[in-house]
Parts: sequence; structure tokens; C-alpha cells
Amino acid sequence: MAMTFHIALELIGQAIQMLLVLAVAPLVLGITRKVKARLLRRIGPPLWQPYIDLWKLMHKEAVLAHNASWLYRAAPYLVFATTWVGAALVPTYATSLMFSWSADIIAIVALLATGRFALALAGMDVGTAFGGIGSSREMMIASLAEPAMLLVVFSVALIAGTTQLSTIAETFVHASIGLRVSLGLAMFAFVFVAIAENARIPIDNPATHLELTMVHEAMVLEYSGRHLAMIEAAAALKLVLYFSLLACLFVPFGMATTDKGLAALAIGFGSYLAKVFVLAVLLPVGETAVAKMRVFRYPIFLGGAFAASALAVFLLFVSRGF
Amino acid sequence: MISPLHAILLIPAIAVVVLALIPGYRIGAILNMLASGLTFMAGVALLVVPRYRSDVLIIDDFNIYLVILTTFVAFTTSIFSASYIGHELETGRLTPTFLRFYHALYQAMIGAMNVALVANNIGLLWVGVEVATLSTVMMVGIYRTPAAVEAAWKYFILGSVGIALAFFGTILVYLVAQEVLGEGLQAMAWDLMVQASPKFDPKLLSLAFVFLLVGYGTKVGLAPFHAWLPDAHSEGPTPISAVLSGLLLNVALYALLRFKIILAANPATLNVGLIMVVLGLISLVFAAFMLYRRRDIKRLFAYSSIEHMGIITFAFGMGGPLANFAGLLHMTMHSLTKSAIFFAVGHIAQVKGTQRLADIKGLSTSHPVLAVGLALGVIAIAGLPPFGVFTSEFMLVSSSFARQPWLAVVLVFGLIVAFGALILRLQDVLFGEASGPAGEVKATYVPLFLHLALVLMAGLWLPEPVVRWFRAVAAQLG
Amino acid sequence: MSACIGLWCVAGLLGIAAAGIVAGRWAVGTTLIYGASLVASLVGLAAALWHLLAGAAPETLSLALGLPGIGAIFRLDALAAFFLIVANLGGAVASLYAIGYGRHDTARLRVLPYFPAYLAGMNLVVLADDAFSFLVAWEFMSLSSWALVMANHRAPENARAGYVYLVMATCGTLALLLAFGLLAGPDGGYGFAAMRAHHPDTFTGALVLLLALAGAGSKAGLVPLHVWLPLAHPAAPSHVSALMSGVMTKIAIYGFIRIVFDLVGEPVWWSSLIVLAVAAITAVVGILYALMQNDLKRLLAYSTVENVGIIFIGLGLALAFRASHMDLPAALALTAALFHVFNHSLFKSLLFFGAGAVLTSTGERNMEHLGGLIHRMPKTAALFLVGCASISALPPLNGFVSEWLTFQAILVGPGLPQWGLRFMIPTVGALLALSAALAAACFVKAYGVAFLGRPRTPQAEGAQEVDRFSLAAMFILAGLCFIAGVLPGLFIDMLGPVVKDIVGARMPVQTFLPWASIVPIAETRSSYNGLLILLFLAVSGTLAAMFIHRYATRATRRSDIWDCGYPDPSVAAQYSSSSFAMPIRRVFGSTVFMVRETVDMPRPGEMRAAHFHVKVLDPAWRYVYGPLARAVMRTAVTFNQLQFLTIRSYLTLVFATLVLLLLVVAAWR
Amino acid sequence: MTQSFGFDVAHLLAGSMLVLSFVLLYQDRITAVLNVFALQAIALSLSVAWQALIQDSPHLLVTAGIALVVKGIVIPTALHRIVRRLGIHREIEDVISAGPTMLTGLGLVALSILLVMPVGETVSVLVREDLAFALAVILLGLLMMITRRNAVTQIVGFMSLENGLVLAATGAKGMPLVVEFSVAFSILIAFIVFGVFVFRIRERFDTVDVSALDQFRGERGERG
Repeated sequence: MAMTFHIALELIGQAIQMLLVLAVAPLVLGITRKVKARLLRRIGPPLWQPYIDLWKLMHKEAVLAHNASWLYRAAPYLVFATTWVGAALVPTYATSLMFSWSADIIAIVALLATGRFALALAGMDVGTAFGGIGSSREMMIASLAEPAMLLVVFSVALIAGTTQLSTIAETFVHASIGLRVSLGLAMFAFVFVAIAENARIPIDNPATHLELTMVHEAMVLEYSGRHLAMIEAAAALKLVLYFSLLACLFVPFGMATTDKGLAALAIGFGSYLAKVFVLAVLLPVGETAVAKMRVFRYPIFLGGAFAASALAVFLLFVSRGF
Repeated sequence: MISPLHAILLIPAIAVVVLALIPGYRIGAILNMLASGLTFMAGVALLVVPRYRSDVLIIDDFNIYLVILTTFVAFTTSIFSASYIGHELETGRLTPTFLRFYHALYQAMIGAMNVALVANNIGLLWVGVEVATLSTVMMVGIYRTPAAVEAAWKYFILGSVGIALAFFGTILVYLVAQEVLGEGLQAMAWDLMVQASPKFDPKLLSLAFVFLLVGYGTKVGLAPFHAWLPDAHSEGPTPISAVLSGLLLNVALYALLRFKIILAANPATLNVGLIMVVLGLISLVFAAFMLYRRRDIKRLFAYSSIEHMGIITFAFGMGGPLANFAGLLHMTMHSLTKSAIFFAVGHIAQVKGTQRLADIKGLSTSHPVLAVGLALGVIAIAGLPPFGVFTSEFMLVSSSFARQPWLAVVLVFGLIVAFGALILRLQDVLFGEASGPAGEVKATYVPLFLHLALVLMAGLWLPEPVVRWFRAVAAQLG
Repeated sequence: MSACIGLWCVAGLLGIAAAGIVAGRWAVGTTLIYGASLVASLVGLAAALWHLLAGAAPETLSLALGLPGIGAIFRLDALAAFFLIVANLGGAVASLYAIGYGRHDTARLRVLPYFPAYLAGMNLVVLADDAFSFLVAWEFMSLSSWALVMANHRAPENARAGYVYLVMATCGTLALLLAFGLLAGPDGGYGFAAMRAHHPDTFTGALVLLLALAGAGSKAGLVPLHVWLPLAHPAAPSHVSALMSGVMTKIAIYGFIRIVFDLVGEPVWWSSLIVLAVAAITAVVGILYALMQNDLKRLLAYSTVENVGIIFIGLGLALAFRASHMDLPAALALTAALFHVFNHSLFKSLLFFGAGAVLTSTGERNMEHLGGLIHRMPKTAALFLVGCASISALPPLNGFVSEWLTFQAILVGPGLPQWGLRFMIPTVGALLALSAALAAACFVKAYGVAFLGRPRTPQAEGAQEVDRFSLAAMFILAGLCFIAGVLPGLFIDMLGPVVKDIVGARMPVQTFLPWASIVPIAETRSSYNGLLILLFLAVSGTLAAMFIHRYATRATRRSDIWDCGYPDPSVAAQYSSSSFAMPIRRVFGSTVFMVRETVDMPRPGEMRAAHFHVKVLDPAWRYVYGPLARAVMRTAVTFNQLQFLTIRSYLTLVFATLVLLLLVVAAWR
Repeated sequence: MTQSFGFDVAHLLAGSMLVLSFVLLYQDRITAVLNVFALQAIALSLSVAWQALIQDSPHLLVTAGIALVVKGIVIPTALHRIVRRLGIHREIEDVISAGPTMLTGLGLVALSILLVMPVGETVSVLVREDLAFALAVILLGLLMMITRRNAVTQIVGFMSLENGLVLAATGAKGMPLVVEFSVAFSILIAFIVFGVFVFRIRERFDTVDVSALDQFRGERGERG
């Protein structure tokens, strides 16, 4: 009986996490938009505008090209599912949730790749020039970001001795890791990768439909209605996922770890929301400070991330003295 | 009762006379086949009679299989020749008179080779090799085209010099031997020499070997004494090419090896193995590169013979039970395979009416069976399994790499270069759109596929007695 | 027992090959021969499976064939059984596929006899337990596949492919022969048992390893020995391409494992450095070139190069760990490699089958002439998609699992004592990540251009779904990809005895873990659960769809393409294969590819068409094989002058050699 | 007859053969070459006869006779006739000039001595000397073959080489007669075949200049 109760509790914990990221995601988007608007001296849309947008889009009829295939219709749901599952598996307010062991950080990154794969295919389904541009560039950026991401994982995993996100967070919360040059570099690289992966300035501009510069938006150009809603929601979720990852890997403090009491959970909840909020503010601040890059300067940008992450790994050997 | 040993010498001798007298070429061809067949049977009969030695003749482990091999290939070639030569008459390249001449010479050559093989007297050995050479000279020039005459002339001049040098070497060996064995026949008996070899003067013996090496080496076709070989192969009738590559080169090498055994029994002599290794490698690499620029299909395979003689010489130069075994096996396999290839080439040249490689294309479309025969032959000769040539190359390469890595690397290099050339040409001949006439092959396929079957069998399984002979000879070769 | 059955299967296949010579005359022969091959492969598969799953002891059989004094020795141990499974599974599926696909073959006699022989050769390599039988089988396999490559002999590029293939294969065989020569020693201990018993010294061991790397690597397609592969694999009929890419490269890997892990014994640590470097370069270069291809089958062949690189990364890691006596990580790395061997054999065969299906129904291999096939060949398209997703290492499919395991092994790498490896292994990891991401890009391109979009040619427009045998074969493979991705624990446990045999340790038993998850080392360290991921994706995706359809709207309207307001009715306006690859070509163009882009732009007012031409040249050709071929030709030309001398000059040569030898004799005194 | 006298005469005869070889090498008129060759054959027959005497082996006299008749008289005469019929009894052109040829010849003689002289005590001095001369004659004959272009002079070079062989063979004590026959036999055959070839070559090319033959090398036309 106690066992069943325990499992039920765990299930609830996991469910809360799933719903939490889903609920927070549009808000985070709203915050970034608002802050950005203010920085540009505009008033900007209200914070809950993304919720309204999603709701509106969901109720519109979906317009499909004549030659769109089943893949085109399935892709948005798949993208949404992968991103949602990925986001649900990153510890947010508490570690070691029920299913957190079913995927480690590598698997979560790969899950996002599954979503990207589906979306890129969907971009090519109708057979337009723009869709192809978007898919092609998206895949290029992903391939350049992936090695850097792996090296970030590598340096973090080496310090923590694991790739299990919950364990990493617990290690960082409890053990006195101290400030590490490696971790700093890794975080720097991670931010770069996150910017690239989430199609933010200077890699991509989520607010533009200027043909020659867009990547993600080009890929989803043909989508409308509920399909577009799914894709937008997935984009927002992905941003939250990366925020969560950043929080989990580099600032896991406040998370409920061994102690799963209500107080600890509450602290975890609060600290998570605070962290996400801070990041949601920082992102547009950074974005307004730089200009959008030309497509063929991406390798330099991501090469910087790669260099930083590689340096992080190499310095690890120095500081840890393997 | 005539013993098989005498039979293999007498049958060809009688056949020479008979064939020289009989005018009809059809009967001549049949008699030629018959005589070769009888000789072959006599050769096989050697297996059941006890071993024999006298100061003049000998049958031992070394020559028993070579006699059988030689008589066998001579027999199959005579079958091939019988169906082949009629076509030559039709196209007017030969006249009946010349065919008479041809058949007589064929038997003379077989007889001479048998003499060389069963000779215990080194003088007789020399005579056998020389008579065989001279009779092939005639046959090479038999078409009397300028190219054929020139080839025969070249063969003759180089062959004669080889004859002379080998003879000088033979005299030297006798000189060395007579100090120990006393004057007379016993001082020329090979088996006695092997026994007495440790007492021989090593310096003179080494000098003798150099002359024998250059002399018989010319017959073997080792580079740089090879110049006669490609032309002789390409200008003569194809059955002669088959016998030249398949048998005569072997016999010359056999002669050389007899002397190598004498030297191997005397540790104070010059390390002739190294010289043989170097000559072998030069022949191999040189011939391998020469394969690339060939335009004539028969000359292509003639160079391949030089290449293989190089490999075999290398093997015997390396010495040791494995390498010697490999060398002996390779000799056998090369002779079977190369004659098979020449059979195929003969068919091709007849159906396509040309020997020019550029004019022979798409054989697998126009003549599938012939294409398969040629492909199998070339694949075998290029050293690919499951054929016997691979077995010997396997043993040779692996054992020499464990002993002398650098030499083995050169060997492998040569093998690869040669392989590249052979396959390049093979593909050109086999594939693509068919060119030239697509007439039926009139000559028989039996010898071709019989040889290939034997080579295939040897690649998978060697009969026990053959292994025993090879081992015994390999031990003697040092 | 199983070894015996295996040999009988080989004999049966050889018999079928002989029958193929006769049966090839009639159309019904296709069905008969492939059906018989299917049965033989299935029997072999069952025997091998039984041997591996029952945990039977190694069986040795000796036949009085082969080298005199040694005989032909055959042995079935766990490793051999595993590779027999790979070979026979591939063989069985390819036979099934070919029952349908082979009907389109006109030159039956050029395929039917060689196909069973090829299968027999691959089986025999795995069973052989002495150097001679091994190499005979190995080269027999090359030879029969060469014949298959030359099946369509009229195309000049096929002749070149076949030539390069056979020459490279033989170079590889000779390298292996040298390796065996070292292992056997000058006295010729050619039996594997003798080699196992006798441990070579460090230098010899390393030399053997390098020779095996060259020999097996040339067959498997390691850079820079890969050049034959993208030529030969596409040239063969598709079911043979599948076998060549999916199975034969694995047999090559088997050869490497057998020699290096089993026969040599303890490796020296720096040899793993070489293996890792070659492997990582292979992975990246392979996939980059795959991305540049427009020919679907050639793309797949290059992708094989990449996957071979990934497998060799695993093997290199296993070597490194083994050299430092870290048995568990070695077991992990080797399991990863072997699992990827299995996975790649599945999805590469699947993809080649798909490409073959496209080829039969459209007659096109060039992706620039395809498009929109998802509508015309829906089943093939769906199955091909599974293959694409698997090979792109996407969860929850199988390709991801083996790559994930490789990453786990890489993460243990810094625990090694050698500094060289500590720096090397993260770099290799980054390159592996790069190649995985590029693979995804590559297969988005392949699938997107060939199957999605609008048909670019009438051939693509008129494509038809393929026959049910082909579909069945693809379906089986796709299903296995799914199962291996969702329940990887089963397969990892199957590999347990194999790995245990070789490195002395195995990964923990996975089968009884909750929810069928896999835990390579410890649960606190890392774990992955394909089943749960699949469930989550299914549930969340379905939930989202149901929610929207239920509570929002499910209204759909078909309309014209919007395309940002500038729709172009021309199908040529679609993104094409080369335009998709352009960004990556730009990024790596200067370093990896020898890209030559030529633009011919008419001046304003001129009425002619503009031309843009891209030529991608493999640097291996430019820097290795091109110069090599030229050097051989130059030498041949130089030597050839000797063919045109006068008799007097030849006599001079004889004379000079004689004098030289006499001088040697004189000097010797 | 003392041992030393026998030795001296043998030495003298063998030496004269060597000298004649040099003369052959030096001589550049075709008729003179044939005459010198006849002289060498006579010297050979004398030498062989002398060997028959000191070795007490009368069968060697047969060899001496063959040498005298065939090589000393028949062949030179025949060749003279051929030369006259072909109209080539003019000067013959050397390929390499006389000076280097002579120097090479000297070097070859030195090499022969170097090779044979250090041979151990097992071989008698007489045999060794004989051998050294024979080897030198053989090598010089070969040298002549490669420095001359004319087929007739090449034949002469080859026969001079054979002379050396016979000298060596007769020097070897007690070598069975079978060898003698074979030598005679092979020379006979050699001559017949030579004759056939020269005849045929004349018939086809109107010259016996060997270099003219070379243009018919099978693949020449396709070089490059």
C-alpha cells in the first residue's frame, strides 16, 4: 500500500514537471519578447500574448499544400512530443523524478535531434525553395553545434562522473566543486550552442521573415493553424528546455535533491522559476547587444563554442589532475 | 619389356621419325596426340615401377612429378593443337609441309625435355635442354612472317649464348667433381655429386653456378635475360606458346635447381640464394610493369610468365622448407595455368582473328564459355584463391615476410603491380560491348577446363604423394 | 553441431551457385535460386543463433583440405556465431528481397551463380580457423562480389569500379597475408590455435595490428582506403549492394577483431591511438562525402564509410582500455562496436533495398531526378524513413543506442593513464558527434530530395510501389531496427558471451532491469530506456493531437503552395540535392573537399543559360591514388623501352649481368 | 717429355688463342676477321691435339680434327662465300670504338684470371691456366658479339666463344666423349640454323645487318 502510494507520489512529481514546463514555456517567450520590446523602446505585447497566439492558432483551420504528405502533418506533433518529453526529463525543481533515468543528457540532446529531423523533412515536403533553405541551414547549424555540445557534456560529465542529469545536479549541489575554469568555459560554450539551437540572434531571428536570413522560420513557412501552433509551442518548450539545462548543469542550487519534503520542493519550485525568469530577461538583453550574422559566419560563431568547450575539456585534465 | 623410363624417351624419338615421314596433316595430328598420350601414360606408369638410377638416368622425387606434368601438358597441348592447327591451315598461315615439320618438332621437343628431366648426367641434362630449345626455335619461326623470323632469330641468338654459358658451367662442375669422384661418367652423375658435394672446391663450384645461372637463366626467361621470351611466345603458334611457358621454362629452371641442390649440400659455397632472390625480384617487378603497356594478348601472358618465373626463382632463392615447397608448387601450378591461358588465348585469337588487345572486347557477351575460361585462368594466374597459385603465393609471402620483411615487401609490391595490370587487361577483354566477329569456337575446350580443374583442385587439396615429393625435394634444396 | 550445420550451409550455397549456372537460363531460375539461398541462409542463421543463445562451447572441425599438413580448420565460437548471424540475416533478407527485385534483372547468368557463392564466401570467412582457409574465403568473397559488381558491365564507370575494387581488395588480402605471416612465423604455424598460443612481441604485435588495419580496413572502407567502396557498392545490383555495404564490411571488421583481439593478444596502447585517429577521420570524411553525393546509392556507400568509422572508434576504444587492463570499459566499447555492427547491417541493407526499389520503379539513382516518391511509393517511403532515422542516430531507434554506448565508452576514456589517449578520446568524441549530426543532415537530404517535394522528372512522376517480396524484406529490417532500438538490452545480452570471450569481461546483464532500460556501467552514471522514450513520445504526441482535435479544431483545407507569396510552379525551383549540401560544402570546402565551383554567368542581355558546375574530388584520389597510378604508368613507360632494343643490346644486358655476377664471385673470395 | 714442357706448350697454344681473340676484337675488315677466326680454330685444334698427347686420351684427337676441318676450313670458306655473295666484304663498322673495346677486353682477361687463379689446390695448375684462358676467350667472344653489328661477325664472335668452350672442355681431364659429340653436334646444328637464318634473312631483307631486323619488333609501331 505504501508502495503504491509512493509510486503515485512519484508519478505526480513527474506529471507536475511535465505540466510545469508546458505551462511556463509560453510565458518565457512572452517575457523575452516584452523585455526585448522595452529595450527597443517599444511597449511590446503583453506577457501572456504567446498563450493567446497559441490558442488562436489552434482554432484556425490548417491549410495544407496539395502535395503535402502524411509526414508533413505528423511532423509538428512529433516535434512537439520530442521537445516536451525532453523538457520533462531535465530536472527543474527536483532531481531524480520517476522517469529521469530513462534518458541521460546525451539522449535528451538526441531527442531534440529527432524533432529537428522531422521538422527538416517537413520543410522539404512541399517542395519549395524556402523550405529547402531552412532545412539545409538548420541541419548545418545543428551539425556544427553538436560537437561543441558534446564537449560541454563531456566536461560536465567528467567532473560529475556521470551523464545522468539528476546525478550531475546532485553532485554539483552537494560536493564542493568550487569555481572551475572548465565549467566557466563549458557554460560559455553551452550558451553559444543554446543560442544557435533556439534560432536566436545572432544566428537566426525568430521575428523576421526576411527571406535570405531566416532559417527556422523558412523551414516552417508553409505551416498554419494547429500545426503551426504545435511548432511554436515546441519552439517555446525548447527554449525552456535549454534554460532548464543551463540551470541544472551550472546553477543547480535550490533544487530539491535528497530531501523531497514539501518545503524543499517549494524552494526548488521557486528557485527554478526565478532562474528561468532571470534567463528570460538576460536573453533579449544579449540579443539586442549584437547584430544578426551572415549565414556563412555561423561556423566561426560555433567554432568559438567548440574551441571553448574543447578548452574546457583539456583544462579539466589540468585542474583535476587525472 | 620396355620400362616406362625408356618409353618416355623412346616414344617421342620414334614419333619424330614417323611424323617426319607422314604427309597427311590430319594423321599427323592424330599420331602426335597418340604419341603424346602414350608418353603420358608411360610417365604415369613411372609411379608404379620402382625408382631407378644409373650414372646416366635417374628417377627421383624431384623429376617424377615433373615428368608426369610435362607429359600431361604435352598431351593436352597436343589435343588442343590438333583442333587448333586445322584452323591455321584454313587461314593459310601454314602449309601441310610445315605441319609435318611442326609435328615432328613437337615430338622432338617433348623427347628432349624428357631427356633433360630424367638425365642424371649433367651433360645429358644440358643436351636435353638445348635440343628442346632448338626445336622450339624452329617452331617459333614457322609462320615465316618478318615478325616471326625476327622472334626466332632473337630467340636463337640469345638461346645460343645461353647454351654456351651453361655448357661452360657444366664443364666447370665436371672439373670440380672429377677431383673428388675421379674421371669419367661418375663425375657427371648428379646424385653422386650431391653426396660428394661437401668435398668440392667451393670457389670453382660457385663460379660454375654463375655460368649455369646465366645460361639456364636465359632459358628460364629471367630478366634481364628475358628478351627472347615475349616475342617467341607471341609470334609462334599458340600451342607452342603454351608449351614454352608451361614446360620449357620449367625444364630450364629444373636444370638450374639440380645444380642448386649440389651447392646447397656444400655450405662453403657462395650464397647463391641471394643472387636468385635478386634476379627473381628484378624479373618479377620488371615484368609486372611491362604488363601495363602490352598490346598483344600473347605477349601480355608471356610477360606474366617472366613474372612467375621471377616468383619461383625468388622462392628457391629464399630457401627453407616452406619457400622451397611453395616454389615447387608454383612451378607446377604456373605450368598448368599458363598453358590453360594460352589455350584460351589461342581460341580467342582464332575467333576474333587478332591478337591485338584493343580489338578484343566484350568477350563475355560474344563467347561466354571462353570468357569464363579466360577469366578463371587469369584469376588463377594473378594469384587469387581458390586456385593453386594462391596456395604457393600464400606460403611464399607469409613465410618470407616472417624471415626477410623487406624482400617480402618488394615481392608483394611486384605481385600487386602485376595483378593490377592483369585485371585491367582482363576486364577490357571480358566486358563492354562485344567487338569483332562472334563466330563459334571450333577447337576443343577440354584441355582448357581440364587444366583449370586441376589448378582449382590443387588450390583446395593437394594429393598426399605430391606433398611428400615436394617436401623431400624442398629439404634437398636447402 | 552448429559449426557442422554452418559448413553444410556453405556447401549448400556453393551447390546453389553451381545450380545458378543452369537455372540462370530461365526466368523461373531467379525465384528458385534466391529461394534456395533464402532457405540456406535461414538455416545458417538458426544454427548460429542457437549456438550463441545456448552459450555452446566453441566447436572445431577439421577437413583434409587446404594447406598440406594443416588442413582446413573451421571453428565456431561466440564471435563467429555473432557474425554468422549478421551475415546470414543479411543474406536471408537480401535473398527475400531479390526474389522480387531479381525479376527485373536481364543478365541473370551474371548474377545468379555468384550471389550464393558470395554468401558462401562470407560465411566461410567467419568459420575459418586457419590463415589459409580464412584468406581463401576472404578473397573468394571479394572475387564473387567483383563478378556481381561487373554484372552490369556495359557501363564504363562500372568497369572502373570493378577494377579499383578488385585491386584494392587484393592489396588488402596481401596485407592480411603479411599479418598472418608474422603471426605464423617462419615455420608456418598457420592454424589460429597455434597463433593464439604464441604471443608475438610488442613490435610484431603492433605491426600485425597495422597490417590488419590496412587489410581489413581496405575491405571495410577506412579512409584513405575507402575509395573503391563508393564506386563498387553502387555499381552492383541493389540486393548485392546491400550485402556489400551491410554485411561484407562487417565481415572485414570481423577479420580485424579476430586478428587483433583474438590472435595478437595484448595490444600496445599507442596502436589504439592510430586506430582511433583513422576511425574518427573515416567517420567524418565518410559522412561529409556522403552529403556531397547526388547518386542515392553512392551516398549510401559513403555513409557506410562513416559507420565503419564509428565501429572502429568503438574498437579503438576497446583496444585502448584493453591495453590498460580496464576490462569493463573495454567490454563496453566492444559491445558498442558490435552492436553498431549489427545495427548498421540492418539499416544499411534496408536503405539499399529502398534505393533499389526506387531504382526499379524509376530507373534513376540520381536524386536530382527524383522527388515526391512518398505519394507514389508510400510503403517504401515509410520503410526508408525508418532506415534514415535509424542511421541518423535518432532515439528511439537502434542507431542511437549503439552510438550512445560508444559515447559512454568515450566518457570513460579520460580514466586512461596515457596522456595521448586522454586528449585523443574527447577529440574523437567531438568528431563522432559531428559525424552523427552530419549523418542526420545527410539523410534529411537523401529522404527530402528523393521522397519528398514534387517529382522532378516524368520517371519520378510515374513511379510505382514495388513488389511484396521487396516490401517484406524491408519491413523485416525496419521492424528489427525498431526492436533493437526499443529493447536494446536483449541484444546487448546476446553480445555478452561474445565480448566475454574476447576481452575477458562483459557488460552487466540488462534483461532483468525494470522497464527494459540499459545501464552500461552503473545506474548513477548513465542509463537509457528506449521503450519508455517511445512510449512517452507516443503518448505525448497522441495526447497533443487528440487534445487539439477534440477541443480546438480538426478542420483542414488543401490549397496551393504559399511560399512566402512567390510560389514557383516549376519543379526546378525546389531545393535540390546539391543546393541542400551547399552550406556544408562551403564550410568544409576548403579543408576537406577539393571543391571546384565554376560559374558561367551570361552577361546582361545575353540570351543563353547560366551554368553552375560543382566538382567534388576525393583528396584520397588527388593525393594518394592519382599519383600512385601515374607513377606506375610512368615506370611502365620507362621500362617499356626495353621492349624495343636491338638483339645486340639484349646481349649486352646478358653480358653485363654475367660480368657483374663474375665480379661478385671475384669479390666474394 | 717433361711436365714443364708439356705445360709450356699448352700455355703457349692457349695463349695464342687468347691473342687471336684480341685480334678478332680489333680487326674491322670482314675478310680479315674470317681469316683470323680460321687461325684461332687452327690454334684450338693444335691445343686440343696437344691435350690429347699429354692427357693420353687419343679420342681428343677427333675433337682436334673436327675443330681443324670444320672451324678452320669449312666454315671460314663458307662464310667467305656468303660475304662475297652478299657483297659486304667491305669494312665493317664498330659500334663502340676500338679503344674502349680493347680496354674492356683487357679488363675481362684480368677478371678471368682473378676468378680462376685463386681456386684451391684441388685443381691442377695446368687446368687452372687452361681455364683462365678459356674463360677469357669466351668472354671476349661475347664481347665481340655485342660490339659488332654485322650478322657474320656476330656469328664469328659466337664461334670464337665456342672455341673457348672447347678449350675448356678439353682441358678438363677425362671428360667423357659424349660431351665432345654434343659440342660438335650443337655447333653443327648452330651452323645449319645459322645458315638457314642467314639465308632467310637475306631473302627477306637483302642484308644481314641485324639492326635492320629490329624494326620488325612486334609492338614498335604502337609505341607511346
